[in-house]
Amino acid sequence: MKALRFLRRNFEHGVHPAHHKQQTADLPIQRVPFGKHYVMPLGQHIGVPAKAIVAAGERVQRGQLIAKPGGFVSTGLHSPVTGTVREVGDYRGVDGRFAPAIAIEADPFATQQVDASAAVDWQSLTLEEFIEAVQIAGIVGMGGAAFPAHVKLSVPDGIRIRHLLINGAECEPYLTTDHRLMVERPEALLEGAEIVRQKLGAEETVIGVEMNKPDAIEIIRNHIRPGDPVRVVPLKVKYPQGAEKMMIKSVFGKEVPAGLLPRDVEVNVNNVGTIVAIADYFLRGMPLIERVVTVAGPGVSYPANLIVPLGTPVRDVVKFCGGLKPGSREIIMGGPMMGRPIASLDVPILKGCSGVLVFTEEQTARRKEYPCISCGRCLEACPYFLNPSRLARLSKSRMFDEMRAYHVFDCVECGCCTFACPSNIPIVQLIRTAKDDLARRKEPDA
Amino acid sequence: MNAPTDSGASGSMRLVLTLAIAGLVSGIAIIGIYESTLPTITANKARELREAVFKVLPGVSQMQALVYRDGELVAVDRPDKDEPVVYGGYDEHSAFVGYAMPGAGPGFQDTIALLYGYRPDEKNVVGMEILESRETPGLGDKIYKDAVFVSGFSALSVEPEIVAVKKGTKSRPNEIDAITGATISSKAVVRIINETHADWSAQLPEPGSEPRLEATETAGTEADQ
Amino acid sequence: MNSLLVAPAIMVGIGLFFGAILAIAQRFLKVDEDPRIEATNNLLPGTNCGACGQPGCLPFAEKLVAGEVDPGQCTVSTDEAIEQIAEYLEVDAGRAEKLVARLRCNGGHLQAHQIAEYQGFEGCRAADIVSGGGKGCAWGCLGLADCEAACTFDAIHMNANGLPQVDTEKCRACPDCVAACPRDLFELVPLNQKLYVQCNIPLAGEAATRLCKVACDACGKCVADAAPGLITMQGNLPVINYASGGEARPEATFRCATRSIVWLEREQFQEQESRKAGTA
Amino acid sequence: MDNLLWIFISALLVNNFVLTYFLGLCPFLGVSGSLETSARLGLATTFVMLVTAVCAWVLNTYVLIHAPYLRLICFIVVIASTVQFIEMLIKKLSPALFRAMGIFLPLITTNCAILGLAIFATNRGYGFWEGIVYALGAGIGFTLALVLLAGLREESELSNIPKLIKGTAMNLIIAGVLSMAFMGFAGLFSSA
Amino acid sequence: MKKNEFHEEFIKGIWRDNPVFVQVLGMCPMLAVTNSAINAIAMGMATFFVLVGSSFLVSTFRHLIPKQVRISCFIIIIATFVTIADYTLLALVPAVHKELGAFIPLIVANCLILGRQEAFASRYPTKLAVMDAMGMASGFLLALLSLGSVREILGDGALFGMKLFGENFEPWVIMILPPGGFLTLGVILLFFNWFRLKKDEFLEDVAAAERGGN
Amino acid sequence: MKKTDPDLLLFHAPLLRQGMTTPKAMRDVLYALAPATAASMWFFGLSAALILGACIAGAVMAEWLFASQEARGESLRDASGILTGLLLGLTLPPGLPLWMAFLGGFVGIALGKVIWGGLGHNLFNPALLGRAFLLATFPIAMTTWVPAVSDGGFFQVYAGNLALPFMQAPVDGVTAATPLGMMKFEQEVTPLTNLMFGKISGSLGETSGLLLLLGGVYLWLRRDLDWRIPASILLSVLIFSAILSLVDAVRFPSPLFSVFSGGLLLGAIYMATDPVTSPVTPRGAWIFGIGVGVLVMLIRVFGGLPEGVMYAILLMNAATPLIDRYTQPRVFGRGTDSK
Repeated sequence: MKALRFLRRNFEHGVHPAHHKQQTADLPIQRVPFGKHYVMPLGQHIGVPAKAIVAAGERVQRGQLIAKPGGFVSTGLHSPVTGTVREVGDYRGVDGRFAPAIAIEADPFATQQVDASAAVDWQSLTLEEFIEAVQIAGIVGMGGAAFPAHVKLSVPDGIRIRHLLINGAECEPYLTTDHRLMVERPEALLEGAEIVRQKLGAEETVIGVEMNKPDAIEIIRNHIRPGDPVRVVPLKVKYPQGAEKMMIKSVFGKEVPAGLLPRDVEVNVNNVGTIVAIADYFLRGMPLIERVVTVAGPGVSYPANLIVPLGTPVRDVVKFCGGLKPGSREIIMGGPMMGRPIASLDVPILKGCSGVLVFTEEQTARRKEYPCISCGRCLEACPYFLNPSRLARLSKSRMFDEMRAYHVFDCVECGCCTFACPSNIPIVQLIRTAKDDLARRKEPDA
Repeated sequence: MNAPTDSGASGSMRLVLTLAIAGLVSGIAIIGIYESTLPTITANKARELREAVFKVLPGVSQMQALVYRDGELVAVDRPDKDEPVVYGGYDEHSAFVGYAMPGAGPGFQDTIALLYGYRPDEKNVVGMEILESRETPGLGDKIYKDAVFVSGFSALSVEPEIVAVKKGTKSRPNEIDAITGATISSKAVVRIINETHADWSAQLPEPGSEPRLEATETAGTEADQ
Repeated sequence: MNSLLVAPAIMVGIGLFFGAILAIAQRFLKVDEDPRIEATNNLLPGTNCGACGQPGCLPFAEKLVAGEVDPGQCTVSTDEAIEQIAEYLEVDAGRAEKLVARLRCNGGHLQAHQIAEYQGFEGCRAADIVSGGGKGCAWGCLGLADCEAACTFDAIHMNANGLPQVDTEKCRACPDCVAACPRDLFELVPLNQKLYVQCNIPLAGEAATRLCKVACDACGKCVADAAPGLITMQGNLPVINYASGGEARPEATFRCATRSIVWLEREQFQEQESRKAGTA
Repeated sequence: MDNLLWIFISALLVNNFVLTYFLGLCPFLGVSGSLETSARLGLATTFVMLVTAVCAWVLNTYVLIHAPYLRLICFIVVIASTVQFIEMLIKKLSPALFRAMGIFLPLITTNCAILGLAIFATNRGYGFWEGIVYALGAGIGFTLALVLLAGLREESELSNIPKLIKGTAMNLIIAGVLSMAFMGFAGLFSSA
Repeated sequence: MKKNEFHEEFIKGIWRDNPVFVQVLGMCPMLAVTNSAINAIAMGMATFFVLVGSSFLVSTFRHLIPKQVRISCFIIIIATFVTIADYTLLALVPAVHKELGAFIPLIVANCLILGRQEAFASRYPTKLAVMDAMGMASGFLLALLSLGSVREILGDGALFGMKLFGENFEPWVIMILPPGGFLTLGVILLFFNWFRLKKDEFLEDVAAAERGGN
Repeated sequence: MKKTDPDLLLFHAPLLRQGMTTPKAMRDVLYALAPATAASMWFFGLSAALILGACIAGAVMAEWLFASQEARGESLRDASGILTGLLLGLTLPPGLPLWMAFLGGFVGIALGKVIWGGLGHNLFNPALLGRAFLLATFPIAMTTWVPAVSDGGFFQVYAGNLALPFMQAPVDGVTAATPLGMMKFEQEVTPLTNLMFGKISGSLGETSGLLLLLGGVYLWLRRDLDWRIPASILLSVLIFSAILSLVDAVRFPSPLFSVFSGGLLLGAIYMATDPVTSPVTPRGAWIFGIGVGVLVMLIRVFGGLPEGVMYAILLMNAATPLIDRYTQPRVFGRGTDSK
């Protein structure tokens, strides 16, 4: 029975959106030319914002540390360009709110080279030093959540990690960043994986890739040296295959208990991009100052996979891709299922931003919302087996407290329910609304 | 509100006394109304019963209550509580005509109580009256509103037992046409009569040896007042 | 059998028997509890009808004492009895000042512009999580009426400018709207405190006024015009400290270019309200 | 045996106390707002009904044959006192049980379903066991109706029922529909 | 002034605080016996008698009854009156009594009656208490009658037993069945709500107009 | 702000949707019912069309009358009112006066839908509510069955149909008992082929079992239907009646007879599966279906009525909130303790 499940390489429920990846899947990664203005928000990751260590007017080098971690769950920040700090002040971020950020004016005459000699000999580092290095390097989960990588790598005593799972599922439609990284930089991926595996003391590295990327599977397999404890596991194409716990279920057949982490089932999961970033830091001395972004969607003139320095305004990225087509209405940071719409083109690209997707009126035409007829399609879709229909109804009636009993906090907002809903009810939004309210009202007690 | 503080023996006594006095007064009041209405109520009840008996036993003008005691059917003045009773019907010459037998049982909605007339000499049911029922208005209530159905009980053999058949298919003397759409209610009436009859059949004396009418107990005299 | 004697005898017997049992039971089975519950219970009708939604009068009294329900929820009692209960229970809770909910924002549709169009569930908190709902000012009122829905006293209605109009008569200063507002714009303020800051933007100068016409640009004129110490600037916003001893007077608002500090007579958004009444 | 079954089913479904006799409507409409309260109230009512059936039988057999005219007053006084006594007893002996059930007892005392049970059982001349079964059926039937209504009401809280209808009017209409659905049980087991 | 007060106590029970439509009390008899107008009136009259009688007694002896046993005393008083009503009806109109069946004794458990004793009769002088009781009972009677009439007209095509629409009328049987009771009362309450809403709106409009005028 | 930027839209992710929408699902049910509707006209002629029309008119009228101004067009467009009317019509006897059919549609929508706040909020199936109302209100007319049109052709209209509003239907010459009625009261079994192909008397839509099944298969293929509900209803009826016929094959009907007679197929496939009024959880659907099946057999075999599908579904509708509440799915990563 267990063996059978292993063969299925699957998790239960989920949905099958059209993947729309053909636009960019075969386009090699390009580098965006440097622009003029860069805005580096201090809180680009989950956790405490970083602390700026530069002041207005100061000259900074590309790759120079400009903000120190503000605590344990916090990372360092490096200047994406060589230039001058214009201001440390409030700027609008992806969430529409203003937050402290370091605005840098790039020096148009600088070479924008990173000093490769800054590479670190990772083998000589103790585990603590290694983790601290990852923290200073500013490396966060690049799949979208932007959870500081070093926190994930710090395994408490008594817990043993046996499997390093590298997430190359990239189940979100449109996005092809991980895909391209796997195709173009398989060595870096395998090098990074080896660093992390050795530091964690894991037995093997498993790379999970959805079966719609046969080229990536092929190339990585070709690069694995015989005898290396690395294997590639092709996964069924299904959303959200790339969600950590879903992938663990698919690959190892284990269910991570609610409220616990992958490490509790002896697994450490990292995104392809994160692993590459670790390799880049330790082998090439480059901290996290740029990332691969897929610019795609029906509203983009020339879709592309781009290396973009962090802090680049969306405006510049879009401009490089030929500007917006007429009728473009909505710009999403991240994937179409879980990404965040942005309110302004001045919002910068952040560490967790894997895609800039532009949708036109056609996709965003106001969808008529019908009453919930409890058809149960959302229940069949929810990979966490929640009851989204009830959660949405409770949220609409503002009965947020009652939603706890329906495990509202187990929801990962993957969007399957909303995708499946024939009545066009914004279920995820309603659930997030409730979570927001509950989280805020909890504060006075704490 | 200061009750908790002075809840001594005297306080309790007062409570008990108040209740006792209230009970006393109320008891007197109730007994008063009871005594003053009792004759009328008794008379009403007797009249109702008499009318029902006379209705289900055509040709009867006198009646008496009969109970089964010590192996025989005897006339009684007032049957004990919970004692099964039938009413003997007699014509104006005090000759026995038949029994009026009360029966009850579950109907479609609730208990149906009825009275039917039975002539042992003919082994026939000669009349039926529903005393109490909560059958569906318009349907089940036809068991007493539908004249055809009710008149079906005016000559109905109980040998071997009464059978309700689909309307219009009555072919034997022990068959009765059920009411269309109220089959359950019609069948319930038939079943009640059958069951009552089965209960009593062993206890009824041979035809011709029924208890005589005890002159002092004619129900007729009371109602004439 | 002489029924004339039986009836009273039975009645007296029953009365005595149960009276005695209950009296004894009360003595020996008494359980200590809050005496106020007993007293409140005595003020209630004792019909145990359950119309209040509680399983009976005593549980209702317990909830009353615990402050979980209003006396008025008893539909059987007379008004006087309800008042009596309220008086009895609220002896120590006499609140002298009437508080009302005030909104720390004056930027309705006309003053604060949208930078993007929001589409989705009509609610402030729901909109707020979608990149701030598209309103340029990330601190101001979203105008999607979460507070109106949250108000149990029907005291809040959205006005034509998309701002919540608090009916000071109906407002009971419960914190429902304070909790409902995702931007924490509501606060409970004494009705007779008339000097009020209607802005929540922590930006200064043009950065603030670019977002909203009536934003406080932190110019500081109100601080200068008010009694010394009454108003201080904290985080680019004026903060009024009534405890400072300085008298609050309308003069402090006179030089405010953006009308972000105001002198309230009664309702907060007076001009809209009077216009509405005029057209009705 | 058949008779007992029919008495039980009849009181439980066919002639449900609330839905066809309209007994116990006050708590039915008042307390059915929350499911948990309803279930507890229902159980407590069933318990009191059982006690009442016993009381009624004792009264009928030993006291009221001497004075039938005191039936009503005896029933109500005895039931009220007995329940009050039990309430005190529970409160003293098991505060937990009291919280779960006991607080409903006073409400039940003046509930017409209880008195109705005693009166109906007497009118139909039920014996001891018949009375017990009848009480059980009536109590469970009451609980069933109460719990169903509570479930429906809790669910309808999430609906946008027009303001005009919300409240008692809505509850009555729901009860009417329930009552209509219960008509399907008419005649159940009566022909068995 | 005094007269007005009596008047007021009487009127409020009929309309403003109508026990059925506004306070939603006494539902059991309300629904159980209103399948015809005659039954409704009989029940209403019985309730009237019990309510007024017990209010009179309770109010008269209100100072003599100790607090702790007041409920028991009320119940005894009410039960006595109910028994009286029961036997009187049985003697005078046995047919109606048969229809009402067990619901006459159940008047005892009508929360309206006990409620009025507790809320009013035990606190106010006799005259006021009687006025209040009469008002409440009249309101109750009115409600019973309106419900009974609607149900009889639709359910039987008749009023007070007189056929209204000729022989061919198809009766709405549900109306005299239990569900009809619930549904009819629900719909009547709906109309009541609607009426009150309209009234409030009207008053608000008037108020707004006055404000606008000033 | 620079005017060159497009006016960006903020719409919460996910942006992608699958194609199905609620009105489409409603229309699917209408399509699925088309064969059975056509069959009803084949068997009962113009009367069938008139009754269905009257029901739909009543339903739509109620929708229109009570809907708020802005919702008016919407509630008509989503086809749910028409569906309710059609379903109700299919459960009515062919000889029913038209005014009653109209009233049924009206009451079904008014009491079954409007007062709950419209589509998606009702807790009882409106069509069945309308029918229950009619059955309780006009018990005679609702249980008077006429045989299918014989030779009169399509345009023959039953005399009962044309009764004046509020007036009784004239007594029709020929009446016929339904297969269930014959089974219950006369112990007469109707051949299975007649049940499947419709040579029986009964309500408009229940006569042809095969066509109903056909529609069900269509809905299942379109994924508009929770297969668990009809499956569990039919299974439990099959098992229940199999046990009974083992006990006494004469008194109790055979399993296939139970499934194909009366409104069971119509109810199981089209009414019980009404998503609004049935449990949303998979386990709940099973419990719901089994409950309906058991209640149907209980009422049919032990109750006073020949048919119990309507009551069974309504009763389980009433229990749906409870079922839903206690059958919440097990949440990922949680044991079976989840509520």
